[in-house]
Parts: sequence; C-alpha cells; structure tokens
Amino acid sequence: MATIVSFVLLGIGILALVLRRDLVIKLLALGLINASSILFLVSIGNRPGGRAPIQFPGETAVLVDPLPQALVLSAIVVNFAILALALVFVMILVERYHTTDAQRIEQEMSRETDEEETPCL
Amino acid sequence: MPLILLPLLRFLIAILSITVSRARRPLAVAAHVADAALLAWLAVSLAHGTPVGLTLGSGSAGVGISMTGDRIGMTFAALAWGLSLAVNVYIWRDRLRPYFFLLVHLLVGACYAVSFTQDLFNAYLLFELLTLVSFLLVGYGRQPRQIWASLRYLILSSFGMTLFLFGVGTVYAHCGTLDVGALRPLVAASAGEPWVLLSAALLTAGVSVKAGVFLFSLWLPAAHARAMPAVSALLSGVVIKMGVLELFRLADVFPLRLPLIVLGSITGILGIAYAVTAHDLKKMLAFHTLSQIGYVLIGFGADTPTARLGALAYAVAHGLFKALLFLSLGDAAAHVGGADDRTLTEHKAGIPRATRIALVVGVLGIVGLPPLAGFDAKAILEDGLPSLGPHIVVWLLSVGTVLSFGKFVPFLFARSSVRSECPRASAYGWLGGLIVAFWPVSVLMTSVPLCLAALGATHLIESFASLLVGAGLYLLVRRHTMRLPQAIFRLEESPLIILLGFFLVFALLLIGGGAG
Amino acid sequence: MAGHVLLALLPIVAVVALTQSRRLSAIIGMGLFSFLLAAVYLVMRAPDVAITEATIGAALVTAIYILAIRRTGRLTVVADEVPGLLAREADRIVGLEYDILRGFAISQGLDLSVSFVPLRRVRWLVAHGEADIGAGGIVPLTGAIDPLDATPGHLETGVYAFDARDGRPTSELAPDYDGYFSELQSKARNGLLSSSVTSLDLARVLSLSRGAPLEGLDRLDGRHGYAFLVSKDRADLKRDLVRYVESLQRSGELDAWIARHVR
Amino acid sequence: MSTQKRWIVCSVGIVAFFVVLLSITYMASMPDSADSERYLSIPIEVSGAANRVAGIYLNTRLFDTLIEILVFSVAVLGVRYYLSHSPQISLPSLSESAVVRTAAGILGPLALLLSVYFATFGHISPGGGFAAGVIAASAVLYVAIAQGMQATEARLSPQRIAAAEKGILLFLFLWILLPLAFGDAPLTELLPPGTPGKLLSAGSILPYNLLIGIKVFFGAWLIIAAFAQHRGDL
Repeated sequence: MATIVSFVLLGIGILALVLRRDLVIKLLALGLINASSILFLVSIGNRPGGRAPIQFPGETAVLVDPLPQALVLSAIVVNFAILALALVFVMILVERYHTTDAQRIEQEMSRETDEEETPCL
Repeated sequence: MPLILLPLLRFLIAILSITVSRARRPLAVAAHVADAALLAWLAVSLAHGTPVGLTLGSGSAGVGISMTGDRIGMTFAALAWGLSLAVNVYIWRDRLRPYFFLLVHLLVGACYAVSFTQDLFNAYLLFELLTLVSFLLVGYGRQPRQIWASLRYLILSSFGMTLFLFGVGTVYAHCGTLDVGALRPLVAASAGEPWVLLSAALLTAGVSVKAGVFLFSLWLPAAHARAMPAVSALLSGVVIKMGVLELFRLADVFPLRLPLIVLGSITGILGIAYAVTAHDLKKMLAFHTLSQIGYVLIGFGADTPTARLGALAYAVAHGLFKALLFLSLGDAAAHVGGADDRTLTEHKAGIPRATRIALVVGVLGIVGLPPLAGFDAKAILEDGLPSLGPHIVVWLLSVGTVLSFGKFVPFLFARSSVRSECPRASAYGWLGGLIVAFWPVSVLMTSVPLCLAALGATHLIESFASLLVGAGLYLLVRRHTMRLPQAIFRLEESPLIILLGFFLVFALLLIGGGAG
Repeated sequence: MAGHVLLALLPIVAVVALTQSRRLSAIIGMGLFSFLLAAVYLVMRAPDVAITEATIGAALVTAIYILAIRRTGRLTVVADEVPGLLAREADRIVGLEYDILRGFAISQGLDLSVSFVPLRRVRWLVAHGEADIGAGGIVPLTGAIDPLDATPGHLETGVYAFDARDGRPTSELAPDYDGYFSELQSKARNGLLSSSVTSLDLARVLSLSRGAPLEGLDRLDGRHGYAFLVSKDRADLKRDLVRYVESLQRSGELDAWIARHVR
Repeated sequence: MSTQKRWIVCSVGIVAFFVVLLSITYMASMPDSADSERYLSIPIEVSGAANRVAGIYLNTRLFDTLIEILVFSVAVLGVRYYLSHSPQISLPSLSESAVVRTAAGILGPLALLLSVYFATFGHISPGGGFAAGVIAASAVLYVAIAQGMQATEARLSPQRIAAAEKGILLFLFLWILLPLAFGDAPLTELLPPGTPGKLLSAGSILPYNLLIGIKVFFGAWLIIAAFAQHRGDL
C-alpha cells in the first residue's frame, strides 16, 4: 500500500515539475519527488507486526528493519541541502529577471545573447 | 587502508582550506603529494595481487560499507588525481575565495570515494555530494546564465538520483544487502525476474543522468559550457566519469550489455551531431563530451575484456584531452573576449603561444592522430569489439570528431607575442605531456600485448582514413550552418525525456534478458 | 486503519497543494503534507524518520520558503552602485542614499530591499512598476528621465559634459552612460573614459578613484542635484518621500549624513 | 492553446504509464521481508545502542553520515556565500503581533529542552543529533520572533558561529582519523559499547550526537539567519 502510494506521489511530483511553470512550485514538486523515495524506502523496511527498532538486552520481539530508516535519515538531510541551495539560486535569478516563471526566464536569456558575457578567469 | 584515506584526507584538506585560508597553496601541494603516495601504495599492492578491500565501521562484511580497490577504481582515482593536479596548477595565481578551493577539494575527495565504494547507498550519497559541489562550482561566477544552467542541473540530477534511490530500495528489498559484490550472485540467481528488470532500469536511468548519456544528461551542455574553464575541465574530465564508473559497476551485476551499446550509440551519434552544429566552441566541447561517453559505453557494453580495458583507457584519455581543451580554450576566450569560432579567428593574434600549442595538442589527441592518447585508446577499444555494428558507429564518431574540431583550425596558426602565465603553461605541459606520452601510460592501465596490437597497420590506416574523410567533409560543409532543435534542453521537457529514456532501458533489458 | 487513511490522504494533499496558484498556499500545503508524512512514518514504526521529517521537512523547509517569498510591505529600490551614495561595502550596504531610504522605509513600516542593476535597467524597472524607487546617482536633467518622475533632490552636484570625438568640452548634452558604474570606474583607471562616455555628472566622476582627468571639461550651467526616481503613477509615494527628505533637511540630519558619507 | 493541451495530455500519459509500469513490476514479485534479517542479526551489544537506527547511522554506516554532514556544511557555506551578494533587508522585527511574540517566547525554551533530550538520549530512544540541532535552531528562531532579529543576532553573531561551525567540523574529522594513531582504519569505534539502554553506553554515539547536534544547530541557524537577512523577491 505505502509502496504504491510512493509511486503515485512520484508521478504527481513529476507532473507538477513538468507542468507548473513557477520555479518555486517546481522546487516544491522536487521536494515531493524526494519525499516519495523516502516513503518508498521506509515502506520496504516495514513488516506486519514489527515493532519500532528500539531493542533492549533480552528482548526478542519482531522488529521492523532498521537499515532503510537509517539510510533515509541521510537522504532527508541531503534533500534539504539541495532544496536550500536551489532556493537561493532561484532568488538570485529573480533578482535579475523579476519573475519566477521558468519559460519567461529562458526567453529573457535567449534575448540577451548579444549582451557581452565576460569569462570569469 | 589507502582506500579510505584518500577521500578522508582530501575532505580534511578541504575543511582546512577554509579554516586556514592563507595556507591554500601549501595545502594543495600537501594534498597532491599525499594522494600520490597513497595511490602508489595502492598500485603496489594491486600489482602484488593482494586484494585490497576494507569494511568501514564495526560491521561485518556485507553489512558495513565496503570499499574495494580494483583496476577500474584505481584508474579513475588516478585520473581524478591527475586532473586535480592540473586544475590546481592552472588556478595557482587566480584570486578566488577559499570557498572555491573547499569545493574543488571536496569534489576530488568525493571522486576518490566513488572510485572505491562498493555500497550502492554510499554511492548515492557521494553522487549527491558531487552534484551539490559541482552545482555550486558552475554557479560560482553568479552570472545569470551560470545560475540558470546549474539550477537546471541540480533539479534534473536530483530527480535522477531519486530514481536511483528507488532502484536501491528495490534491490535492498529483495537481496537484503547494498554491497555490489554480495549482490552479484543474488541477482544472477534470479535473472529475468521482474524486480531485477525494475531495479536495473531504475539504477541505470538514475546514474545515466549523471553520466552524460544523451537522453538523460540534457543539462550537461549548458552547465559545462557556462562554467569557468577550471570547473568545466573537472566536470567533463572526472565528474561525468564517475557516473560512467558506476554504470560499469552496475554492468557487473545486472545484464546491461544491450542497453549500454544502444545508449552508447544514441549518445555518440546525437552528441556528435550537436557538436558539429555548435558554434560556441565551449558548448561544442560539452556536446562532444556526450559523444565520447558514447564510445566508452559501447566499449564497455561489448563485454569482452579487451573492449572493457579499451573503454577504461578511453575514459582516461578523454579526461586528459577534454580537460586540456577546456582549460586552454577558456584561457584563449578570456584573452580574446568570446568563445565562438568567429571571434577566436578574428582575434587569433591575441591567443598566447602556450595556449595555442595546448589547443593543437588537445585537438590532435582528440581526433586520434597516432600515437597520441585518442588513437591509442580507441585502437584498444576497437580490437575488442566483436561485431560490425558498433565498429561502424565508432568509426562514424571518429569522422564526426574530426569534422567538429575542424572549427579549431582557423585560429590555431598565427604569430603572436602574447605570453602565457606560468601556472597556465605548466598545467598545459602536464596534461599535454600525458597525452603525447599516453602509450606507456596505457601499458600500465592495460597490458603490453594489447598496446602493441594497438599500433598495428589497420589502426593506423583507419585513423588516417577518418582524418582524411573528416577533413574533406569539413571543407565541404564549413560554409553551411545548420540548427538542430534546442527545445529538448529546456527544463520543462527534460524530466519527460528522462522517463522516455527509462522506458527505453526497460525495453532493452526485456529484450536482452530474453535473448541472453 | 489510521495508517491507511493517512496514506490515502497523502496524494490528495499533494495534488491540492501543487495545484494552488498562490505560492504561499502551495508552500503551506506542502508543509501540511510533510506533517502528514511524519505521521505516516510514526504509524509505520519509524520514529526516528518521523522526527527528522517533522523537524526538517515540515518546519525548517517551510520556514526558509516563507522567508524567501515574503513580499508584503516592502520597499523595492533598484540602484546603480555609486560609492558614497549607495554601495556595497564588505557584506553591508552603505551610503547617503541608503541611510535616507532606510529611514524612509522604517518611517513607513516597510522592509527595504536594494538591488544593484545597471543604470538603464533602473529606469526600465521603475517605469514598468517592477521597483518602487530608482536610486544611485540619478541626476534628473531635463528630458533625461522622461517617462518618469523624480524628487527635487537631496544633494547638490555639478554636471560636466564633453564630446567623445575630439575630447573637447561641449555644452551639448548626450544621454547618460548606461552601463555599470564599476565598468565606468575601470575605464577611468585605464584612461578610456572619454571614448566610452559622452556626459558625466560630477560626483560620479569624483568617486571614480580620484585619478580621473577632468581638466578642460565644461560644467553645465544651472543647479543640479541627486534625486530619486519614481514612477509617474506613484504620486503618493513621491509625496511621502519628498516630505521625509524635507523633514530631514529641517532637522539638520541630512547635512550630518552628507558630511559623513560624501565630504 | 491546443498545443498546450496536447502537451499536458502527453505528459500525463507518459507519467501515468511510468507509475503503472513501476507498480506492476514491483507487485509482480513482492519481496519477502525475511531476506533483510542481516542487520537485525547483529546483536545490539556490538554497537551498544538500544536504538538500532542510531547504531547503524552512527556506527556501522558512519561513513554515510560523515558525507551527509559534509553535504550539509557545503549547503550552509553555499547559502551564505551566494546570499551575501543579494540585496539586504533591514528588518525591525519578524512579527508585530503581541500574541505571536508571547507564544514564541514560551515555545522557544520548550523546544530547546526537547532538543537537548533528543541529542542526549539519541542512542536509547528516537531522536538523534540532527533533529536536535534543527529543533534548537528553530527554538532560536522563536526567540528571534519574540525579541527581534537584531537582538538575537547581536548575541549569536553569524561570523563567530560560522567559525565555530567550521571548528566543529574539523574536530569531527580529526576524531574520525584518530584510530590511525592506534593502527586501526579510520572510522573505527574507539570507546567501549557498554550496556545497551544505559545513558553512558553505545561508545562514541553519544558524543557524536552531541557534536552533530551543536554543529547542525549552528548550521541551521546560519541558514535561517541568511534567509531572514536577504529575503527574496519571489
């Protein structure tokens, strides 16, 4: 169930990434895509009747698999880092073009081709 | 031990270069000396035949993160070292923020780690680190175009890495391990099952986004063309190769023969088509990178030991001459004020002599003039190709390479009094020397008989034939301009094209699984 | 059971959030989505993941999004960088015009945001309503600011004119230089000023690294002053700004600032 | 208009096919979860952490965590570097409402307490250093709402915090390389595991949690402060 939901969320995210033109919404969609992969990983470790993976000496209860959960912690942080930086770059673009519409930014950019581009080094 | 020390020491140097930013030059020297020593240690133990492996943390094998030093990983790590040296020399006198050096060292450290890690999730994290660092390096100049190119790169590559993570999850759900070595028998035992197809397609599609495969890496031309020369050299030379390396590792586990050959052919042909029609030469180099990845994939997909070694050698050779070309072209463009062929030809007297020599060496290397790097590696690769189809594609690609690098000829030969800066010239010397003296280097990477066979008459004839045909074609078409559709490179379309690529890989896996 | 309901809610919330046309609604919707996701993780017996998702995914991410998009009640100023008037120093902005504008923004209860753009974009942005105020060495000569309106001026200056072709002064006025101020500065340093600029005003030249040759140039007659550009449709904004500058002049504060930044 | 409609239909089709393909292939061979016993078969006494996730996260797969921390640090530095050129905003306060301020003043200390708990007991109960750091940063954000950004920044100056953050990162790396001095591979556990469930157990996990907590607190606060200072134009 959770696995299928994660696939559906991935689909919704991709659609929003493709169809919405606002860069902020695109980033939100990217967040959804990332979240879907995390839900998928957590759902893999889940098993019926398992308990949360906290175990004290002598206990023998069935546990859910802790590994996907540990992996996911790293993935969440990495996704956050990506999002924060992407947001900063969107802010820089908006400073210049005063719009968050991806297509308008691309148009403006091709209009400026004649403008001199100084190489950095 | 050197396996983990290589990345960790680089990371440490990276952190030190922002905490004690005055010492960035001594730190860079120390980093390269230490890395050279560690690589030599690794090479010696490899040559003695001792398996070099290591499991990190206090987990047992198959549970913790394990690293293995094999020929492939070693080669790519050495490539990363060589290019890192060249780039660090190149920017020796440039005034850049400590932050920039942090990023460069992190990039190299992550490349070392990717070269050796056997763990799929660890590879995922390292790729994310690579993505983030190269994203920041591309946007370092803060020009809107750089920012836009790197933002597109970040979004698409994050999307690709999500697909990769789905693949990692599927594999783990069925095998209970993330270790590539432990996976091999488990996957082989359940060949042809749906989950193998699914995870193979997801993992391949995800890595392809990072590896410069045409349908997947449509962010690449803009990002590599817009970045600063030093950054482009690292990205095209090493970072892309890390994706290729991961594809190699996956090909060891999953039946990726057919997908690799088909993707390689598509990448090669479309990449060269765009390279031929591009007039901004930095963009041309970036498109050409795609086509060269095509070679490497075809070679590895051919699945014979010789072709694999050839692909490996070609990956290294491409790293060398593409880095040299990006560095010298960037330098030339900075002196001249533009990177398109017309501007460069008009102001060709303004290009410093060393830069021009570097461009000549790079171009000769890339078009495959014997016995430079391009020729040698390509010959080994072709020796291993079993069937005629890939042979033809490879030959077409050689002709296309000559055709697209014809655009360099008009500005290569002129008298100029402008002198190059010393660091730049030294960087060219290092890379150019490796390209010219590639034959002995390739002996180290492959073996003596293979390298001797590469010097055979057929290869020489073939090489000169492609040079002649390419030059002739160039003279025919140079007055024409053609424009291929550019819409596929937009942010809107790219995710869908990645999905289409995923379907293609899936279908090929279905066919390949049925046949094999 | 609760788990299934939560799971089924996830796609619905995601679709609703991502189809919003207002960005703020979409962001809050995705924040809600993250909280739901954290609850799902809790039900799936992954407490560590739930805590991390709630703190990072729901709280931190939403916070930075909201900080990034907040636009209500802000005064957008576009300016060319001119040392002494409005310029970056380390990671701060300093200058006479910055002090005036900051004081004005605070008195109006607005956040102040300053973007640095080339001069011709200053005009364009203000004329198209993309920015509220244009600043950074604007001297409203007759005809030079045509579709826009300007304040009376807060700092007197002189305007020099010279002809690029033969380097001799001329009283004829050509359009102002419309690149970045920093480019102007480097041209002055390399002695290329007269080939690229046809008319200059005094303080711009004065703040050009002191070495620029000015001998033989003609000072234009009449009184000129630095002013702020506003759109013609923003009469209320202009009125408030003029009043604020007048109050500064009356209290003598403006003279103190001028003494600190310019002289 | 019709091209746009065709575009929408086309993308919906492709994505729907993708989702269906994924679901069908995945359902066609459901994994049996018994395979993943590997990690559970390691007794908890090896790492000494009752929270098995913490045991994997900070012991078995410490290298992953290290890279994750690097990624986070790069992000903090990147946000600061790229925003430092952006327009600055002088802001008197984040919120004018008295109710919000009072509520924030109460929530702040509570969140701080929670974060200390998460960091200290991360190896026994759910939590951990990362969540603790983020919660601490949001606690400071509450304080900033209550007392004003300027007052808060005066006490937690970004420059000093950035320096401290780098210092902690350096320390973490030296700590990880320390086993070299004893002839072990880096990332080897040096402290004894102890009895699982006790506060002083699980070897280095507790110090790691505390260090990561402080580091992430600084990092997350730097990010928030940078965004608050250079609010975008979106």
